[in-house]
Formats: sequence, C-alpha cells, structure tokens
Amino acid sequence: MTTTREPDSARAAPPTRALGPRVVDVIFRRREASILLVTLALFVYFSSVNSAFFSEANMRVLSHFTYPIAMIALGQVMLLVCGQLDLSAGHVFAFTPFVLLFFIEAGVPTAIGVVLAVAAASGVGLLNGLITVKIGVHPFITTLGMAFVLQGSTLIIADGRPTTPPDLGSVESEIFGRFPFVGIMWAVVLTALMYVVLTNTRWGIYTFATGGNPLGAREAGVPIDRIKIGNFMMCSALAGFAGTLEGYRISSFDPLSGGFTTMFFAISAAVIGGTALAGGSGTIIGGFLGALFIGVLRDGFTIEGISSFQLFIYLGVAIIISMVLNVWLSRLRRGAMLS
Amino acid sequence: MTTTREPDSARAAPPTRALGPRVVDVIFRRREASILLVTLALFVYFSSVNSAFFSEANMRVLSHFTYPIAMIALGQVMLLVCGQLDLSAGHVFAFTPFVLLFFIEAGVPTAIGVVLAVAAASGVGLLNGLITVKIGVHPFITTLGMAFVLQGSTLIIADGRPTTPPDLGSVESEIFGRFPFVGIMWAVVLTALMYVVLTNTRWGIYTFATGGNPLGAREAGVPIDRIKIGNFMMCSALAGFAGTLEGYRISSFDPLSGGFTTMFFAISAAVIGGTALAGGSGTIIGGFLGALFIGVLRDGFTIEGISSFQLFIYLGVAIIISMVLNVWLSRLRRGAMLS
Amino acid sequence: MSTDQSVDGYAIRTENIAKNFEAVVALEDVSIELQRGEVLGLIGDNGAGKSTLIKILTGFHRPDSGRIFINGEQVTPRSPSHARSLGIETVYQDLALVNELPVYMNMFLNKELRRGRLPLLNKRKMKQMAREHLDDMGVQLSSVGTEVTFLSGGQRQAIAVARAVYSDASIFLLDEPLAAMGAKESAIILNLIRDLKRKGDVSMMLIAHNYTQVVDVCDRVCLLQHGQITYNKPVGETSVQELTELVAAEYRLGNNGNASGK
Amino acid sequence: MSTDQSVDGYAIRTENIAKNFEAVVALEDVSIELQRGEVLGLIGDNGAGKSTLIKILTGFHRPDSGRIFINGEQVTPRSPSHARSLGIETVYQDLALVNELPVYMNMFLNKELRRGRLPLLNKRKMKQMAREHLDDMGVQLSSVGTEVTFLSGGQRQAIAVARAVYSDASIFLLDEPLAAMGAKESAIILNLIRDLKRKGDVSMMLIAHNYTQVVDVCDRVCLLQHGQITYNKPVGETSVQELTELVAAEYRLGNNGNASGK
Amino acid sequence: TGDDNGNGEAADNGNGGNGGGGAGNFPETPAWNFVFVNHVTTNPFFVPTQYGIEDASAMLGTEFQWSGSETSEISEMVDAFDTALAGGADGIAVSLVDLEAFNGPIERALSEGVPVLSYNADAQNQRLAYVGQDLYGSGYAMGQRIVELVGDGKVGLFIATPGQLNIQPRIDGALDAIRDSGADIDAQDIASGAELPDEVNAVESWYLGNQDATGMFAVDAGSTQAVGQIVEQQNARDNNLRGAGGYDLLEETVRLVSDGVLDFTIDQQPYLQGFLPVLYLYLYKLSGGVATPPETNTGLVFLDQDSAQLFLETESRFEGDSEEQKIVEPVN
Ligand SMILES: Nc1ncnc2c1ncn2[C@@H]1O[C@H](COP(=O)(O)OP(=O)(O)OP(=O)(O)O)[C@@H](O)[C@H]1O
Ligand SMILES: Nc1ncnc2c1ncn2[C@@H]1O[C@H](COP(=O)(O)OP(=O)(O)OP(=O)(O)O)[C@@H](O)[C@H]1O
Ligand SMILES: [Mg+2]
Ligand SMILES: [Mg+2]
Repeated sequence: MTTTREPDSARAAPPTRALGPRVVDVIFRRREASILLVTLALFVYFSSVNSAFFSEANMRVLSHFTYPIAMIALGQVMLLVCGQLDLSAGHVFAFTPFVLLFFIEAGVPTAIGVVLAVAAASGVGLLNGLITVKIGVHPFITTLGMAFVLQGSTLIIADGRPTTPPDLGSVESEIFGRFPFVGIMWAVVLTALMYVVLTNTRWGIYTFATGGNPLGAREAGVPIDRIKIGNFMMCSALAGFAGTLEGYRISSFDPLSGGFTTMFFAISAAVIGGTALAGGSGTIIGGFLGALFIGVLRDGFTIEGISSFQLFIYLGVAIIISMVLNVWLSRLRRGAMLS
Repeated sequence: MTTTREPDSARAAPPTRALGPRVVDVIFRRREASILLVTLALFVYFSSVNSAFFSEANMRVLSHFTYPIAMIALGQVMLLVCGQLDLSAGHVFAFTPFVLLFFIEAGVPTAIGVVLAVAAASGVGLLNGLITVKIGVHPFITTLGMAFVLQGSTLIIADGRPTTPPDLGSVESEIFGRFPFVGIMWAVVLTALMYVVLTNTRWGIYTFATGGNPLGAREAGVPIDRIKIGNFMMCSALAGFAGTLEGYRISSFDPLSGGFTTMFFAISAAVIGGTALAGGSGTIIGGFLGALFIGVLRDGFTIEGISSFQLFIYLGVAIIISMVLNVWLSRLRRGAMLS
Repeated sequence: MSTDQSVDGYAIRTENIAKNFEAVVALEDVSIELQRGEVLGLIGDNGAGKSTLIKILTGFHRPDSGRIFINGEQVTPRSPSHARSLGIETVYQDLALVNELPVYMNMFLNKELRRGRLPLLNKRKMKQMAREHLDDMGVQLSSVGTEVTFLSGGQRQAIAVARAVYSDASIFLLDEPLAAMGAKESAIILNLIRDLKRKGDVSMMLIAHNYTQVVDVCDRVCLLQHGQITYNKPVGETSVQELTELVAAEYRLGNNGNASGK
Repeated sequence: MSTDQSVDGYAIRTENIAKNFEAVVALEDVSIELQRGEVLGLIGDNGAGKSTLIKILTGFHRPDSGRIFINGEQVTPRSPSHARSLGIETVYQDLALVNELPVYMNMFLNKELRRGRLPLLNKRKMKQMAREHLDDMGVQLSSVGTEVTFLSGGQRQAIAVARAVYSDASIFLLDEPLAAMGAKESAIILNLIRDLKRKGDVSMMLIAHNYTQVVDVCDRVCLLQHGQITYNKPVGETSVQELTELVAAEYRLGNNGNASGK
Repeated sequence: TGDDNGNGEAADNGNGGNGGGGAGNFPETPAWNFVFVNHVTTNPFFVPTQYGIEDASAMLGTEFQWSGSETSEISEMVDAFDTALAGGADGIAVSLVDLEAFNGPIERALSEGVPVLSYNADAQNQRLAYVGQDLYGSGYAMGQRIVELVGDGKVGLFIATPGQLNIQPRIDGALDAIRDSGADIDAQDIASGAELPDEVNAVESWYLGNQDATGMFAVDAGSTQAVGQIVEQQNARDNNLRGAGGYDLLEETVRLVSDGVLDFTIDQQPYLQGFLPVLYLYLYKLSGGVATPPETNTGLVFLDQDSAQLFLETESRFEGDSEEQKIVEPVN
C-alpha cells in the first residue's frame, strides 16, 4: 500500500482559506451536507413558487411543522444508533401533557410540573428499556404494547376530548410553547446538546458501539444494557417535552395528538437524515434536518394550495426524488473530497 | 472440546415414539413453538371467558381478522429477512382492488383481472426494489414515498369513497374472498408455499444470506440485488392479493382500507413471530402465527365487549405480557431440548 | 507448463492493475502471473493490498485500470458469480459466512445441492457431505446443523475453506486460509492443497503470513510492496530466512520514513 | 516468583472450571495457573475451548462450575468491566471492534480520554496517541479517523492489540493476537510483549497456533484437550517439534475416533 | 377526472354569468382562494362536502383548497390553518373540533381581514358563523331514538376511532341521552377500527359475544355500514335485535336502510356544509363584510326506509355517490 497520509488534523482546520469558504468547506465535509442541500433546494423552490413561503408568518408555521418531529427524532436517533427503536414516542407525546395537567391541578407550579411530567415520561422510557433489555422482548413489541397502553390511558384521563391548559396566560406557558418560535428554539438547543452527547461523550461512543457490534461492545466492557435503557429514557423524555410544548402552543392538550403518525414522521426524519435502522450509525444533526425536510415539504405543498388527495402524491414523489438526489449528492461529495 | 455429537438426523425422526407424542415433539423443537403456545393459551382463555368465542361463526370472524395481516406478514418476513422492509404494503392492499376494478370495467374476466391486478401490484414492488437497490435509497424512504403516492392515487381513482365490486354474485368473487373461510384458506396455502420457498429453496438461503451478511453474500456470489427486488415484488403481490380478497369479502373496495395501520400490524406479526428487524433471521410460520396472535387478541377483547378506551390498554398489556411469556417459554424450550 | 486450452499457459495474468479507495492507494501497478498447475505464494505487509488484489480477481472490486487475463483470455470479472463461472473459487479473508445459517448451508452457499430436478434443496445430502468434509479436515464440530455464529475461530475458517476447496474449480484464491487454524488442522489442509495440486490442472494463489507454510507448499513467492510486485522467485531459490529478512528490511526503511514523517 | 501482593503468587488460578453450551461441552474440568510475571502459552485444537476459557476469565461468560482466583483472591468476574477493574486486559479473537467507529475511538473504547474534568472526549489526544501506537507497531494506516469497516485484516487486529497492550493492566489475555499480522508486525508485537514482561509484574496468557512464536516468547506452555489441561511444561523443556507431535498424535487418535463414529 | 377535488381549477370553466363580468350579475372579482381546514380529510363523509365546495367555487369563480388532518390531530389542523393564513388565503372555513386551539389563529385571521367560518363542528369563539349540525346534539337525538326503538336491554354503540373529534361527541351525546332517559339500557361503547374491514370484523365479533343485544348503532359511516351488514348476515332481527342504525349515506348503508335492515341513518347535508361556506365567504368579501354570514343549521334528518328509497334510486353529487352533474328527478 502506498499511503498518501492525510494529516489527521486536516478535517479540523484547512490552513489557508478565508472564513466564508472555510465554513462552506466544513459544512461540505460533513455527512449531513447532502440532506442540507436538498432541503435548501426545496426551500428555494417553494420561495420562488409562492412569495408567501418565505414570510415571517410562514416561517413560524414551518417551525411548528418542524420542532415536534425534530425533538422526537433526536431521541429516535439515539435509540436507532444503539439498535433499538421506540414506537410509543408519539403516545408519550400525547400522554405527558395530561400528567402535567394532573400536577397543575394538584397545585404544583407549572415549571416544576413540567419537570415532573418529563420525568414521568422518562419513567415510561425506563419501563420500555427494562422490559426490552432485562427480559429480552423485542423493542418493537415492547414499545408497541406501551403505545397502546398509553393511548388508552390518555383517552381515559382526558375523557376522550381535548382539554385547555389551565394556565394559558402564565410566563411558563409562554416559555413552554406559546411564545413565537420558542418551540424551534427549544429544538435547536436540544439538538445542539444531543449532538455533543452523541459525538463528544463516552455515552455517545457507547451508543454507537452498542448498536454497531453489541457482542464486541460487551467484550470491550461497554455497559450495553445501561446505554439502551438510558436512551429509551431520553427518547421518552424528549417526546414528552415536545408534547408539552405542542399542547401549550395550540392551547389544547389533545389526547389524539402525536400517536403513531408523529412517531412515524420522527423515525422517517431520522432515516432521511442518514440514520440506519440496523444500528451503529446515525447523526443528530441529520435527524433535525430530516424533520426540517419533512416540515418544508408539508408546509410548502400546503401553502401552494395542493388539496389533500393530491398532496399525498406530491409528498410521495417529492420524498423519493429528493432522496434520490440526496444519494447522488453524497456520492458527488465523497468524490469531490478526494480531489 | 468433548463432543457429544448429536446425530444430524435426530431432528428429522426420533426413532421410538408413537405418532401423537412425535408430532408434539416435532412442534416443540421448532422455534415457533413458543408463540404457538402463547396463542393457544390466549385461545383457551377467551374460550373459557366467553362461550361464543369458540363458535363456528366467531372462528370465521377470527379468520377475517387474521388472514389479511398474515398474508402481508409473509411478504414482510421475506423482506425483513433480507434486510429490507415495505411501508407501502398496506397501500398496495388498498390500491390493487381498484386496478382490478379498472380491468373488470374494461371487460376483462375477473380471474384474469385478478392475475393482472396482482401483477400490477408486484410492479409496484419492482419499482420499490429498483429505487432501493439500484439507486441506493433506504427502503424505509422508498416505500414511505411509494405509500403516499399510492394513497393519493387510490383516493383519486376511487373518488374518495368505497365502491361496491361489480361482480359480487360470480364464482370468482366467491373464490376471491366471499366464500366462508376462503380467505384464511388462501393464507394457509400461501404460508405453506412461502415456507417452502424460505426454508427449502436457494431463493430462501439467499434471502437469509442477503440479510445476514450482505458483504459476505456478495463475496460468495449471491445475487443480492435480485434477491431484494424479488422479495419486494413478492411482498407487494401478496399485499395486493390480500386487498382483493378483503374487498370481495366485505363487498366494498375501500380506498381507506389497509394503509399504514395494516402494514404496521403485518410487521408486528412478523416480529412477534420471531423475525428480526435487522435482517438475517425470521420464520414464515412465525409470521402467520403472529398474525393469528394479533387476530385472537382483537377478536377476543371485542367479543368480551371491552369498551373502546379500555380496549387499547387491554391490548397493550396483553401484548407485553404474552411476549414476556413467549421469551420465557422459548428459554424453557431450549433448556428442555438439552435434556 | 500443463497442456491445456489456455493460450499463454497462465491461469491468471494481470497487467498494471491499479486500485484506489478514495485517498488510499491500495494497488498502484500490479502485474502478476499465476501459471497453470502452480501454487503461488503472495506475501506482504498488513495493508499491502493482497486482499484487494484477490477481490479484484473475483470481481468483488473493479480495478481502476489495468488488464486481467484468465486462462489466456482478457476478461475483467464482473462479480463473484462471474468469476466462479470462469472456474475461480475463493476463500476470502473475512470468510464470507452467514452467521444465521447453519454450518452445512454456509458450506454449500451458492452451490446448493438440489433434489434431482426439483428446485428444492437436498438438505440431507448437504449435511452428510458437510460432515464428511469437516472430518476430512480433522475439524471437530458437534452438529453441522448449528448456526455458525458461535463457532470457534478455527471452526468458522474450516467451513470457508471447505466451501472453496471441495469444488471442481481450476483456480483457487486462498486469502490467509490458515490464519485461525490449529497446527494439526493446518497440516491437514496443506496436505489437501498438495493433493489438489498433484491431481494437476489446478492453480492456486495463497496468501499467508507464515513463511514456513509458504515455503512448504508453494512453488513460487511474490512480494507485494508499495502497491507493486517487488519480488518474484521460485521457492527453491529462497528460504524462510530470506523472506523474513526482506520484509524486515522494508520495515526498517518504512519505520524511518514514518519517523521522519511525524 | 515476583514479590507482589498476591497471596499465592498466581496472577490467575482456576480450579475445575466447566462450561457447556447447550449440548456442547466446551470445558470439562480446567485447572490452570498463570504465575505473576509469566507468559503462558495456551495451545490446543480448533474448538478445544481456549477462547471459552479466556471469555470466562474476562467475565464475558459465566462458568457452570469451578473457582477462579485472581491475584490470590477468589472472584468470578461478573463482566468485562469487572475483569478490567481487576487489572485484566484482553485481546479477543473476534477483536471486539465497532465497524462504524473510527480507528482511534476503537483503540480507546472504554478507556476514552477526557478533556480534563469535563465529560467531553479529548479527540485530539486520542488521535495523536492512536497514531503513535500504530507507528510503534509498524502498522501503516492512512488516517486514524477512518472507520474500521474496510481496513485490512491485519490493520484491524493491530487496533485490537493496541487497545489491550497500551494500558497499565497487570494481566493480559491475548487470544491469537497475531493470527492476521504480517511477519514484520508480528515480530514487533512479540518484542512489545517481551518489553512488557521485562518491565515486570505483568502476566500474560497467549493463545497461538504458531508454535514457533509460542516457544519464542512464552515461559510455559499448556495444552487444552478434551476440555482439560493435558500438558503443562516450561518452554525450556519442550520444542516446536514436540508440541507439533503432541497435537498430531491427538489427531491420529481423534481421527480414528471419528472414523469409528461414522 | 381533473376536477374532483383539485385546487379550484374548475373556476376556469365555471364562469356561467355575464352581468358584471363576474358570476351572475356580480362584478368581476379576483379569484379568491378559500381554504377548508378539515379534521378527517380523506373521510368519505366529506366527499359531497368537497363537491359542494367545488360547485360553489365554479359558480363564483373562486378557488379552494382542502387541507387539514387525516386523523383529527389538532396541531396538524392548526398548522394547516396557519399555513393558509401565511399563504394569503382570502377566507377560511374550519371544522372546529377543539374548543380553544383555534381561538388564537382565528383572532389573527380576523385581524388581518380574513373571514373565518366554522363548518361541521363548532366552538363558541370569534368565528363569523357556523354551518352544520351540532355533533353532540345529533348524537343526543340518536340516543333518544335508540331509547324509542329498543326500550331496554344490551346495546352496542360502535365508534371507529375513539377520541376522534368528529365522532366522539356523537357517542357521548348518545350515551348521555340514554342515561338521561332512565331506560334500562346497558350501552357498551366499542372501538371498531379505522377501516371498513376491521369495522365489519369488530361488529360481527361483538355481536357473536352478545347475541342478547337489543340494539346496535354506530356513530361513523364505516361502522354504520358494518352494523347493517352484520345485522343482515346474522339475521339478528330474528334474534333479540329491535333496533339498528347510524350515520351517513354510504351506498351500502342506504341500501340496508331501504331494505329495512337498519332503522335509520342520520343525514346532515354534507353537500351544503361545503357549498354554503363558500357562498358566505364570497358574499362577505364582496360586501366588504356587510353581508355577515348567518348561523346555519344544516339539519338533522333521520333517513328511514321510505325516504331511503329516494336516495337509493338516485346517484348524485349531493349524496356523494356520483360526480356527475345532472338534474336529479324526484322519484315520486
Ligand atoms: N473497501 C475499502 N475501502 C477503503 N479502503 C480499503 C478498502 N479495502 C481495503 N482498503 C484499504 O486498502 C489497503 C489494502 O488493504 P488489503 O485488505 O488489500 O490489505 P492486505 O494486504 O490484505 O492486508 P492484510 O495482510 O492485513 O490482510 C488498506 O490500507 C486498507 O485499509
Ligand atoms: N456462545 C457459544 N454458544 C455455543 N457454542 C459455543 C459458544 N462459544 C463456543 N462454542 C463452542 O464451544 C467450543 C469451544 O469453542 P472455543 O471458541 O473456545 O474454541 P477455541 O479453542 O478458541 O478454538 P479456535 O482455536 O478455533 O479459536 C466449540 O465447539 C464452539 O463451537
Ligand atoms: Mg488481507
Ligand atoms: Mg478461539
């Protein structure tokens, strides 16, 4: 082998470039570059077709389409990377606001109530994790069962109809969803946090190892059970928090919100962002971008005035074409990085 | 190593037993034994709780709950074993009857129409396969996009409402769904067929190899692309045929039938039956039993008259408990096989 | 040289093969010949590109440039199946086993036995033959029906070797087929290789890091260095000593290079 | 014998270890001692149970019965982490690499370097040290940032070896650490082993099928057969010849057994 | 069939009038875009609604969009509403299946001068008017009819998707009416599933376990058809069954009513729920807000064996079983 040894620091700092091109370069080198480009292209397309698309009002709508999916996607990425998945995330999303409601009605201040409700949500994750890891039930089945249990419980607690949050006027209700763009801000902050966790901490490495080679990880002393359980908890906590934000935003705790649809969109976002279903590989930023991609499509076609029957066809075709483009772009990118 | 060499033929024919115990023994040695036992246990439970459960009439209902899920599950097992999956199967299920309708209205005899419609369905699978395999889009995304396209197309073709099949009285309509128990008979026949394909043909071995070790399979000369595409086609064809049977059975081609729910149940059936999502392992009979398990649960709780909100909780809890039992039984079984 | 259909007497001949993996130059310019009836030892450092060369010959990788002649005919294998149809059997370094399949199915992967003309597998026959092959190789294994996941390293390798060796191919490419084999099992397999050779008309390329084995069984040795063949001698004209020296020299050079590169 | 805290002078001592995998008896009754400061060679046929013994000592498997003493204390490792906390480092035969992670993360798996007290990884330091280790081992590799999936067999093994060897453990269990290594790289690693030994207070168990290497670097050799230790001699009292004979004898016996069993 | 539910392209060929250059003798108006936000966009119940929208749009030269949620998910509807607003819709009709969630968006729309109506489902808020039927009220009326028909005994009430807001209030209303009547009725609410096949299975399976049932009713289109089919198949009327019925005008349902298998099905003029809002929004825009839309009750019609005849023998856009435009001749 003749080695053209690439200095290992090359990635971090190409020496002789101005800031602008350098930023472009750094972005281009990342795996998420292609899905970012595809999303940007869609963005430009919709803006050019309908001037209202790139208005502040619609950016707010776009953020609403994006942030709940993005936040659940973060958790699903962690789980998928370690070889698990959570079908109950969408139902935790619907369930958690009612836990909060319970606390608020018991006189707990909202802020503390949110913390407790999110803790309760992560308790669901703990249960998912324990049943999956300790007993050995496939996560698909554990979380499917859990989803049904939560769905029934939520409907019973809510009496089958949406409830208006009791403290709509409060500062907390603003912070937890009502203030414009606050949802997406939470999502961005959490994305940054999870990004660091997955790429720059032991937990992240162990998550990859657990999904990539469970046997090898065990041999190397990675506590794979704890990693899986922890990620189940994180996923549920994120989903629960997202549900709370969403409940405040629309002034309605809705027992039918979330559900399998939202879970499904979140897993799609993760996969679109480049996370494998088989475990061992995935990116947090990709998950966020995947959610944004889905948001742009849904928002864009709706604002274009596509009616619902056609909307499905537009969505389907756009997804496939975009992802073909995505594959093609990432090949191009890898080719270009050679030279 | 001290080898207690087990004669390789031991599995096939234990020498000194009467037929009855021998059958039990053969069943017990199979991987699917535990889920079979769990399903039987549920069966006994529901029969004892409500005498109407084990009536001929309800067996027919049970068969209706089971056969469409079972048939789609067969295809999903093939796909999952080779490391793929098909989110569009439920929408092929809804779409295919309308293709048939088109042919019938064009004057094609029903029997030929069914063949053509199923061929059209497998065309959808071909497309799924080509996009996934040749372009390299993740099957999750390809089939998600395809699902949306089909949903929109079906709704448009159907004008958004169910249609009554035009040839309800015909012999064909009886064979293709209306005759009592004909659906489950089709499902059983197809299960037997697919069982042979997966376990006793090259195609089956290659399917395992493609999912278990794609790189190794390629090295060994397995045509993994063709295997994947073929299984996509099979899955779509099975789903399309199931949709046709279902349309005739309920005297209504319904554009909203199938969909993600049915697909989801089918994948659940596959996983409950012991098929891994990660590829490389799975059983056809398990897929069928998984569908039966789901059918028994849904039918049993409905016949018991569990009210709507609680139903979800019962379902969820029953799924989790049964699967815990399943894990425990299969450990027991493996332990017992030692002695 | 054997009296066969090949025009030039070579089972395999390559001209100026090059192969890059993104920034890594695996092969720069490899021209190598495998004569009919010969066992050729291919040696070289870790990461020298030996396995890459094999994978190009089996159609698993496509060369970036260069020409390949098989039995005198210019042909670039398109896929492992294609290579097999040209009479090439391979033991890959990674063994190419499917963990989820039982031993006997792995051994007969892509050359399954059928029941007469039916498209059904003849499992009984495959099991029986798998058992025989393993016994021949001196490898103990409780049941050929077990999945290969948990087999020992040597047992796994034996399956891969049996898959290739018990076939009627005319060219064998063996990529470190003895790496995990016990001393006894290695000896048996080396004997098998000698037997095959004795039958004639069979050519082999053997990659190994154990030069004793190389000198023991090969007719000729090639050294792959810097993406090129830098040494090519009949075994009679060399020795374990010389080969070891050769590689060590390279090390001292390479090490200096590394040191200065730091 | 070294002057250490261990009560009985043994780094590891096992008594009557047995382990079955369903119908397979992997270990029947293994009593073995690893003295402090000693390099013990463990040899045996494929499937003899060598790796199983190692995995029991690292807590990956639990023994069915028998007792384990580590540094004189009776303790059955609960998990690989537990074993590590007892000062045991291991190179597993399957390498325990995560394909999707880059070289340097694999090398530091479960002993990641942090940035001071922060829970953040010090990637720069890990990369730099990974590079140094590879250079020390004479293994060429273009970038320590590449994923390990596509590395050559020897490159992969080098990472696993580096992971274990460059640590401050006192007991090393090396399961065929040289199987895929080139002649040159093997020589370097054997030197590393000698260096470690020279530093004292380090004990090693080395599994290898290459008896030249065993005789070269070990102080004592044990043979594992029929799930028991059937041979145990200082290296000075044996030779490559004798070891080979030993195993071959077993083969002739075993083969007969097989033949009659057919 | 390009004009079935497209985004109002029908406007091009629907320009019937000549007066002021616009429709009829209206002045020429811009192609106003009216957005309908729905909670179950693919539900066959709303096919005639979409025809109504299409026809009114063609008549008036306006455009429309049919959007919302497939599964009555409120946040999705709110997003669709906000998108419409951001996209410059000229008027919005929304099925107010949530009491609070749309208050903010509606206020915002009104303050931007975009008129908002509610249709099919209502909440007391700023919206200009409601066109449709009271869901809970219709359920309550059905409950009273159930008591009348059945008197006492075990009654199954089927609901496709529990909690879904276009149907849950109906079942709540029915249960309340039964309770309020004081009749000795054991009413069980049963989930039947989102799709017709599931609904048929569930209804049959419940009936098999409860053959002493005196009544079977459903609150959504699919389950109603399923109830009819099972009552027919099982000859339940020869058993203990005294009453069966439900909602909406699926082809099969109408046949079952006309055959006397079902006692009734409730019709609520879905066509008008699409047609009228377009008209109201148009007039509002045209009049600069002077022509304030009126509250409109589209009625609660119990279709029985006699009246079903009419529906059975005709197919029309008003019932949603034909897209053909024609004058429907009365049967008698
Ligand atoms: N698919 C691939 N993608 C990227 N790099 C690769 C790929 N395959 C091989 N390489 C690189 O090419 C070089 C040659 O690898 P190869 O496996 O041919 O070495 P080798 O001579 O077989 O080594 P060993 O003796 O260790 O098996 C190595 O540096 C390896 O990392
Ligand atoms: N997890 C397991 N499940 C079932 N059988 C196993 C398992 N691990 C090992 N075995 C069996 O136990 C026996 C001993 O295997 P082991 O890996 O210890 O052999 P080894 O001495 O390391 O052989 P090699 O030299 O080939 O590496 C083999 O027959 C193997 O098939
Ligand atoms: Mg190699
Ligand atoms: Mg071993």
